[in-house]
Amino acid sequence: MTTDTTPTPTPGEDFMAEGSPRQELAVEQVSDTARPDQWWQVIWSSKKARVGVVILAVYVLVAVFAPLIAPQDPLDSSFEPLAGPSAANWLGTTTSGQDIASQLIYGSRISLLVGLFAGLISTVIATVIGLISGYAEGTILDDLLSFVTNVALVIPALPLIITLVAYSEVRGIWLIVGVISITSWAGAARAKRAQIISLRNRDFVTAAKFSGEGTWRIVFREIMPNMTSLVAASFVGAATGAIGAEAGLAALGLGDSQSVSWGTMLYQSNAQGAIAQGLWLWVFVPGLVLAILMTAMTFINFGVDLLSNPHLREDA
Amino acid sequence: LTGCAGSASQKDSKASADGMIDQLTFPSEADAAVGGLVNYNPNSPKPLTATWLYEPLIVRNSLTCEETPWLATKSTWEGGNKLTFDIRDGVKWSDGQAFTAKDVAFTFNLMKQYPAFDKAGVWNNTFGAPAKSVTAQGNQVVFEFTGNAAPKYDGIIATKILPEHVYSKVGDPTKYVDKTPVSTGPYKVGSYNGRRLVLERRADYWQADKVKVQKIVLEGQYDAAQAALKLRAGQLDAYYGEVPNPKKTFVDADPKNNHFYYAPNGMTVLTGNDQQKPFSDVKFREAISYAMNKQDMSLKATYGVMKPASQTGLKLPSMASLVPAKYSGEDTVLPYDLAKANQLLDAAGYKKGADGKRTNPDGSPLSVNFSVQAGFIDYQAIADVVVKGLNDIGVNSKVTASAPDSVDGQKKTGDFQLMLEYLHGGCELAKNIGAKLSSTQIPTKTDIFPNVQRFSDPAVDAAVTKLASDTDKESQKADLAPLVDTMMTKFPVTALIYAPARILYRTDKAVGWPSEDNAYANPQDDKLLVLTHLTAPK
Amino acid sequence: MTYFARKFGFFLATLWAVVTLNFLIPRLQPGDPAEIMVKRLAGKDAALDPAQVKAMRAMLGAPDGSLWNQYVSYLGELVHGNFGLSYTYYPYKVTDVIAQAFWWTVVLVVVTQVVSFVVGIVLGAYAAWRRNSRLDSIVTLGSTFLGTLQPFWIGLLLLYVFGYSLGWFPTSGGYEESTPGFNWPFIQEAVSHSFLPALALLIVTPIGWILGMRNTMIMNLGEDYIRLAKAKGLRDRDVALRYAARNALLPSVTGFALALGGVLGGAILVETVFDYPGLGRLMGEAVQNKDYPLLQTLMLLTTAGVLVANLAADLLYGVLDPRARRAQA
Amino acid sequence: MLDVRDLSVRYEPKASRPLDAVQEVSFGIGPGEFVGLIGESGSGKTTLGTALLRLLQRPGRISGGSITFDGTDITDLPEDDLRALRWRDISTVFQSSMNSLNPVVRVEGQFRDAIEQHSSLRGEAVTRRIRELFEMVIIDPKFMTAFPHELSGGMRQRVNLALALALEPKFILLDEPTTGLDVVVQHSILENVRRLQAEQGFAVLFISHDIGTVLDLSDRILVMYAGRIVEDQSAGALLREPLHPYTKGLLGSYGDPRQETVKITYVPGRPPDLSLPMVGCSFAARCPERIDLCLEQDPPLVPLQGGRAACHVAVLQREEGGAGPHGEPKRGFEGPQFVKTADESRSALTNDVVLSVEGVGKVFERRRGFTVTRTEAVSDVSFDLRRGEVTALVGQSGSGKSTLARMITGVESPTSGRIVFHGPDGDQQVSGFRGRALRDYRSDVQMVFQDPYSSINPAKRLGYVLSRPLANYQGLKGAALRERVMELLERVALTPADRFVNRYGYELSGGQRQRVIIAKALAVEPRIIVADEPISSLDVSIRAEVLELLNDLVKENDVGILYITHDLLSARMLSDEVIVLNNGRVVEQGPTLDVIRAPKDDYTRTLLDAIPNPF
Ligand SMILES: Nc1ncnc2c1ncn2[C@@H]1O[C@H](COP(=O)(O)OP(=O)(O)OP(=O)(O)O)[C@@H](O)[C@H]1O
Ligand SMILES: Nc1ncnc2c1ncn2[C@@H]1O[C@H](COP(=O)(O)OP(=O)(O)OP(=O)(O)O)[C@@H](O)[C@H]1O
Ligand SMILES: [Mg+2]
Ligand SMILES: [Mg+2]
Repeated sequence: MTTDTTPTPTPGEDFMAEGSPRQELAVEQVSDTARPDQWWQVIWSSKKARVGVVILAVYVLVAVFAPLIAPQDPLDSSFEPLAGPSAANWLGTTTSGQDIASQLIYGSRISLLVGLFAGLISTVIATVIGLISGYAEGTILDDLLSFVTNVALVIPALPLIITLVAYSEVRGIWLIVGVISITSWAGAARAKRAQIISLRNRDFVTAAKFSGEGTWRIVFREIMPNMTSLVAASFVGAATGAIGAEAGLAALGLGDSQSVSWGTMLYQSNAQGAIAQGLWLWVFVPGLVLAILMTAMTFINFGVDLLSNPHLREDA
Repeated sequence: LTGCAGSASQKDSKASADGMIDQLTFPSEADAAVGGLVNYNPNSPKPLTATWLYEPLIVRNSLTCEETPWLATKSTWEGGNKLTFDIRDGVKWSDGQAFTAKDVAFTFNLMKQYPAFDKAGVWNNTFGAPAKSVTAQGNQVVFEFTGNAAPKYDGIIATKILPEHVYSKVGDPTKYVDKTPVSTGPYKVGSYNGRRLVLERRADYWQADKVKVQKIVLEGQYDAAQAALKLRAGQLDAYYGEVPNPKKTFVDADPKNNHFYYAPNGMTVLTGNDQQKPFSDVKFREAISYAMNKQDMSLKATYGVMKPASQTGLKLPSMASLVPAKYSGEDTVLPYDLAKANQLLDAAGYKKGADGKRTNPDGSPLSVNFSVQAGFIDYQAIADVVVKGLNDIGVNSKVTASAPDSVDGQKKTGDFQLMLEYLHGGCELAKNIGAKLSSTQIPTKTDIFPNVQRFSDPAVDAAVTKLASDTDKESQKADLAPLVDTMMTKFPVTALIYAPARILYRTDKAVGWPSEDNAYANPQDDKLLVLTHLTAPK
Repeated sequence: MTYFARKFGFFLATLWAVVTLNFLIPRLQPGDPAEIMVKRLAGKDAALDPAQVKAMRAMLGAPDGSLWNQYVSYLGELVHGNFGLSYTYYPYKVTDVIAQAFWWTVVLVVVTQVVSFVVGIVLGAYAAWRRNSRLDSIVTLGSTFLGTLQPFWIGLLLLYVFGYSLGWFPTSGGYEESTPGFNWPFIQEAVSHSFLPALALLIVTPIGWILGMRNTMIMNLGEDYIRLAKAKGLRDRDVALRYAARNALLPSVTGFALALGGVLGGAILVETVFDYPGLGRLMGEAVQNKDYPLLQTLMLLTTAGVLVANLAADLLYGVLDPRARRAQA
Repeated sequence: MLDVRDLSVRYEPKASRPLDAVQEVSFGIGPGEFVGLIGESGSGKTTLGTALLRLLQRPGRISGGSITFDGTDITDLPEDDLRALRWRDISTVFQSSMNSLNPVVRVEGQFRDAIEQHSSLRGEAVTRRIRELFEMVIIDPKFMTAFPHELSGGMRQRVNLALALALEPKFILLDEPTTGLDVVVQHSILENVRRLQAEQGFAVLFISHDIGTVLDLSDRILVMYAGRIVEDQSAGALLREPLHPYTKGLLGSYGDPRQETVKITYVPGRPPDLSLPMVGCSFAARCPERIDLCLEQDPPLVPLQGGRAACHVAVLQREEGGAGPHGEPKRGFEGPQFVKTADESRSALTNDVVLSVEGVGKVFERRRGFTVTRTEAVSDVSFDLRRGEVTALVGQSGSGKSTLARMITGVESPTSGRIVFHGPDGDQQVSGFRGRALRDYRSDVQMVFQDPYSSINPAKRLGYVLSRPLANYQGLKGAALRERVMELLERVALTPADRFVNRYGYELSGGQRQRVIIAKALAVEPRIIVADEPISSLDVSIRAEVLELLNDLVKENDVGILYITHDLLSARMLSDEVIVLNNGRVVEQGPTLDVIRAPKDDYTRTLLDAIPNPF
C-alpha cells in the first residue's frame, strides 16, 4: 500500500463512510478506581492516626469499664491518707485517703464525656452559624452572625468562663460542657464560613437551586456533606480543646467537684502542695494521662486532616 | 535540696555576737500581683506592710486574751460608755517628733470625718453604740459613747495610730498614697524596689532593746507548695499561710530547725438553717451532732493537725478559764456515736423507712443538701465526712459544691440547708460567740452577719446584750454561761474542728517563736508581739 | 466610601459589644467586692467583720444606681479615657496598676511568641521539606506531645526541677534585689527570672506553628510553581525558601498577629505559677478580688489587642499576599 | 537529541493499588523537531512529560527504561548534575501554567532567578533580556513588575512561554499550554509558538488532547493510549492514513462545520483501569475493529508505513496478503457517530416562541474602595427561544454569554430591557420572579452546566441528585419517584439504570456525568434548556456523544435549547440558529448554516479561523 493510492480525504466528502451511526460497542464500563477512599480508610492509612485510635480505644474501654477495672471507689475516702503504692492502692492515696489509681481510672470518664459532648455541641454551633453566615454572605444575616462570631472570638474566654461557672449555682459536668462549648465555637465557625463561601459558588449548588431546593436544604443537605472533613477535623479539634479546657478549669478549682476528673486531681494535688510533699504520682500521673489522651486525639486529627488535605496523604 | 537561688539572704544571716539577728525574710504582706505601687497607708486595702510601721494601742493575744500594753500603757472602761487609755510616754515618730495622746485622738476623729476609714466601727452602730467623742486629755485619750460600746474594744485597741502632723494635711486619708511613712513602729523603710521591701530596725524605737532583728525583708507571694519549698530552702523564715500537711511538707525536711504552730483560733462549725425543717428541730440538731466523725475530719482536712472542737464554742484549752463551772471537767467535745444519734432520731420521730432512709416526723421525705464552697479543699473534705455521717444514720444527704461567692449569697438569702462556717474565737466574746447566737446578727440581703444559722431566742439575745455591756472579765464569764449552755443544749451550730492561726518558721536564725507550749501570741495576727520575743539562737 | 464606612461601623459595633460584655461579665458574678476584700485581708475562713466591710464599702464607693445607670456612666468615663481607681490597689488608678504589669507580660509574651513562631516556622518548614525523614517524625511527634501538656503543669515541673531541685533559676517574681530600670543588674535578674516561665510557654506554643507550617508547606510543595522552580534548576534552598516557605508563611503570619493579640488570656496560669508580675497574674487577681475597674480595663485591653491584631493581620496579609491586595477591596 | 527507551512510570500510592501510568514507551526527538503527543485525559501524557523532566514526585517513579538527552543518560543523573541541564537545555510550560508562577513574587523576579542561576548575566542585563523576551511573546514589558495574578490567563501563558525561552534551550516541553484559554487567544499563542520555534529552532514536545491543534502544529505525532504509545507517524501521514483505530476515532471527532453534511464520531466507553493487570490490547474493549487476537495479545509498537503503530489489525491488514482475511485498511472510525445534514439544519424557525429576550443589557458595577468600575457585559441583545429548536450563542470568552444565560434563568436580572416568558399564565417578566415564582419558572427553564465535574454534588448518589427536582417540582414520592429516576437514566442512555442509580458522580466518565446533568434538567420536563458550554470540559472523543443526546432531546421531547459555546463546529452540529456575540453585542444572527458558510461579520470570521482545521 502506497501513499499515492490513498487519496487525501477532502473535507466534507464521505470520509467516514465506513462508520455506522449509533453503533453500541462496549457496554459502558464503570470502574471503581475513581471512588475516593472511604474516610475511615483514609484515616486508618495514617500511622499516627492508627496509634491515636488505638490509644483512644484503650481510654474508652477504661472509661466504660471503670467500675470493673478500678480497684476502689474513687470517692471512698476511707483509706489511710498519703499511703504509698500498695496492692489495694496501686498508686497510693490522696491526702484525704482516696485511691489515686481509681480516681485516675474514673477520671477518664469525665474527660471523654466532656470531649465528646463539648466537642459535639461546639461543632454544631460552629457549623450552624458558620454555614448560615457563609451561605448568606454579604447579607444582613451574615453581618449579624459574623458580628456575633467576632465578638465571641474576641471576648477573653477565661474571665467569661469564670463568670459563667461562678454564676451558676451548681457545678455539674453539664455546666462545664456547656460553658466550654459556648466559649469555643467561634474560631471553627469562621473557618466554616470561609469554606462554605468557596463551596457556595460551585456549580452543584446552583444546580440544586435549579432542582427547586430551598435554602436550608441546600446548606445542610447539599453543601454540608461536602464539608465532612472540615467538620470532622473541627470536632476532633474541639474535643481535644475541651478535654484540655476541662482540666484547666478544674485545675483552677472551677471544675465539677462531685466527680473525679484529671483536672480536679491536678487541682487537689496542687492545692495540697503535693509537689512539696513529694507526692509525685498524684501530680504527674494525671497530667501525663491527660497529655497522652490529647496527643492521641491530635494524632487522630492528623488522620482527619488527610481527608481535607489530600496532599498530606502520601505522608502517613 | 540545695537552695542556692536568692542566696543573698543566706550569706549575711549568721547571728552576730551581740544576740542580734541580721535579717529575717517573710512573705510580702501586700499580697499583690504587681509591685512598684508604693503605699504604706495602713488603711489602704493593700499597704506594703501593715505590721512593722504603724502600731496599735494594745496588743491582745487572741488565743489567751492576754493584753500587752503597746502605745497605750493602760485601758480603763467606766461602764460600757466610757473608755480611757493612758498613752505611753517617750515614744517618737520616725521623723523625730514626739508621739502624744493628740495623735491618738486625731486618728479616731479622722474616722468620724471619713467613714471609709472607720474599720473599728467606732462611729457607727456595728457592735455597740457609736462614739460621741474622742478627746485627748493630757496623756490620756477618752472615748465617750452614746451607749454601751464594749464590743468595740478589740477594734479600737488594734487601730493603727497615725501621726497628726502628717495625716492632718493630706485630706481624705483613704485617698492618700503614703509613700514616706512617719510611724512609731520598730522599723523604717530601708528600700523598696517594687518587689522586695527591706525594713531596717529603728535604734530609737521605744522598746528597741527588745527588737533583735536588724532587717526584715518582705518579698514574694507564695502558694502553699512554693512557700514550703522556699521555707525548706531557707529563703523564707516564716510563713503564715495555709500549708497542708506541714509536718511532712516542712518539718520532716529538717526537724531541728523547721517548726510549725497551728494555733486554734476559732472553729469550723456545721451550720444548719435553723429556720427550716429539719434543722429547726433542736432534737434533730442534737442527734446529728453525734454523727460527726470529727477525728476523721481532722485527719482528712488538716492531716490531723487541728483537733476536734468543743461544743461550747470556746477554743480549748486556751479559753479553758471561761468554761462555766457546770461543764468544767467534762469533755465538751461531743463523741462520735452513731448509736446515740440513731436513738435520738428514733425518739424524735424521724422514722427509718424500709430503704434505711429516715423521714420527717410528719412523714414527708427527709433530705439534706449540703452547700460547700468549691475549691475550699479542706471544707470539701469535711463535707464528705459530714455527709457520710448523715447518711450513716439514715439522713439522706448530698454535697453540692458552689462557688464561694454563691455560698456567701446563700448566707445572705438564707436559701440553704446545711453548710460549713467559721466561729471566730476572738476575745471580744459578745462580738464573737455572742454575735453568732444573737438574733440581731442574722444576715440581711446585703450583708453577712455572724448568725448565719438564723438562731433566734429572746433569752439568748438578752444574755448577749448583757455580755456586751460587761467590761469586767469575771462577770463576763458569768454572762457567758447561758450562751455556752445554749451551744451545749440547743446546738444552734455543731462544733467540728478548730480552725488555725498559722505559722511555719525556722529556728536557725531566730528563736522564741510562739508554740503550743508557749502560746504567748497569736502567731498570725500578733507579729509585732512575736518580734519582741525573737532572739538569736545560742 | 460605603465600604470603609461599613468596615469602620463593624469595628465600632464589635468594640461596643465587647465593652458592654466587659462591663456585664464581672457584674454578673456573684459576690461583693468589699466583702471579698475584707475576707482576703483576713484569710478565707475568718469571720467577716461587719465594721470592716462597712468601711471598705465606704472606701470603694459602692456602685450606685441601677445597672443601667452604672453602664451609662461607665461608657461616659470610658469616652473620657477614665478607667477609674483599682479596688485592690486603692487609691491607685487602674491605668497606673496596668502600667506596672504591662511591660513584664509584653516582654515575656512577645519574646516567647516570637521565638516559638520562628522556631515553629523553621521546624515546620524543614519537616515539610524533609518529609518523612527521621527529623520530621521527631519534630511532629515531639511537638504534638509537648503541645498537649498543660502549661501550668509544665510550669510546676520546671519549677520543681530547675527551680528547687537543681536551683539553676529563681523560682518566683520578675526580679529580686535590683531596681527596675535600664540597668545591667536588673536586666540580668529579669532575664533569669523570666527564663522558666518563658520555657513553660515555649514548650507548649510552637506546636501550632510547626504543624500549621508543615501542612501548608506540604500543600504548597504540590503546587505547580514549585515544580516549575525545580524545573528551572534552582537550588533546593531557593526553592524551599523563596517559593515554598514564602507562600506557606502567609497563613501563619496572620495567625501570628492574632495569637499576639490573644495572648494575655493564656498567660494567666503560667504567670500565676511563677508569681510573675505581669498582666495575666494581675487579671487573675482582679477576677478573684472582683476588682471591677481593673478587670474591665484589662479585658478591654485584651479585646482591643485582639481587634487591633485582627486589623493588623488583615493589613499584613494584604502586604504579604499580593493577591489579597486586590481581593480585599 | 532526546532518546527515550522503554520508559515506564509507576505510581505507588500508599492507599491504593500501584498503577503503571506509562508503560515501556520508546521514542526519540531530533533537534528542532516539533513533536505532538495526543491522547485522552488520563492516558499518561503529563506523567510522561514529567518523567522526561525528572520531576516526578512521590508516589510516582521511573520504574524502567532510560532517557538520554544529548548523549547524557539522565535517567538516574544526580540532582546536582541535573540542575546544570535544567532550563539551559530543557525547559517547559506546564499544563496548568496559569498557576505555575509563584503568586507572591513579581514576574521579573521569576525570570531573574532562572537567568542568574544559569548564566553570567546580572543586574541591568537581566532586565534587558527579560524585556526582550516579553517583546518576543508580544506582551508589554511594563507587566514585568506585575504580580502573576495581575495578568490575564492568556498573558500568564505567554509569560510562561517567554520564561521557557529565557535561556534559549534546546528542548521545550509544552504540556497543554493553552487549556482553559479562549479559542481566539489559544490560536494566537500557538501561532506565536510556531513562529518562535521556526525562528529559534528548538525542539518541542507538545502535549495536548486536541488532535486538531496538534495536527496543525506538529511535524510528527505520538498517540498515547492507556500509558502506551499506540501510534507514531508524521502529521501528514497520520492524517492521510491513520493506523490505529483510536487515532481514527480522534480524527473523526473533527469535521468542517461548513460542509453540507457533517459527521463526527465518538469513542464510546472509558480507558482501562491501569492498576489492574491487562490481557490483550488495552483499546480492545472500545475498538470497533478488534479481532480475537486483540483480546489475547498485547500488540507491540512496530514500524509500519514509515511510522509505528501498536495494532494487530493494522499490521495484519498491511501484511503481504493480509488485506483479505482482515479486510481493507479503513481510514475512518467505525464506531458511533453523529451526523447532521444541511436539511436538518435548515428547518424553518416557526415553532412557538417560549421566551423572548428584548433589548437586554447588563452592567456590572464593582466597587473597590472609592472607585467604581462599570463593566457592560451585555448590551441590547434581542432574540427568541422556541420549542423544539436550538439557538446557539457563540462568542469568545468574556463576550457575555454566561451573563445572558444567568439572566434568562433568573439568576440575575438585566439592568435594561426585559426577558419575557410566554408561559401558561400569560407573559411574564423573568426579572420579576422571586421565591416560589422563580422555582415554578425553573420548572420550565432549566440549565445544563458547563463543567460536569463540579455540577454534581460529590457527596450524593445519582439517585438522590435526580430525585430532587422530581420531588420538588412534581411531588413524586417513594416507588413512583424511583421509577421516574430510572426512566430518566434510561433516557440519557445510562443503562442499565440500576447500575448507575447508586453511584456517585465521580465514579462516572465525563460524558456520563454530562448526561446525568442533562437528565436532571430533563426531570422537570422544561420547555427550555439553557446549556452553558456543556461540552467544553469533555474529552474530544466524547463530545459528539453528548451533542447527539441533546439533539435527540430536541427531536423527541420538543424542548428548546439555548446552546452556549465558543465552538462553531458544535454549534453547527446542534443548532438551527446562531447568534454571534462580541463584547456583549450581537454582531451576527441567522440560520446556522448561513452564518457559518457566509459570515458577514469580521468577528465571526475570526472565530471560524480559530477552529483548528487539520484537513
Ligand atoms: N500522583 C498520582 N498518584 C496516583 N496516580 C496518578 C498520579 N498522577 C497521575 N496519576 C494517574 O496516572 C494516570 C496518567 O495521568 P496523567 O496526568 O499523566 O494523564 P494526562 O494524559 O496528562 O491527562 P490530562 O489530559 O487529563 O492531563 C492517570 O490514570 C492518573 O490517575
Ligand atoms: N458578577 C460579575 N461582576 C462583575 N463583572 C462580571 C460579573 N460577571 C461577569 N462579569 C463580566 O462580564 C463580562 C461577561 O462575562 P461572561 O461570564 O458572561 O462571559 P462569557 O461569554 O460567559 O465568557 P466565558 O466564555 O469565559 O465563559 C466579562 O467581562 C466579565 O468579567
Ligand atoms: Mg495532563
Ligand atoms: Mg461563560
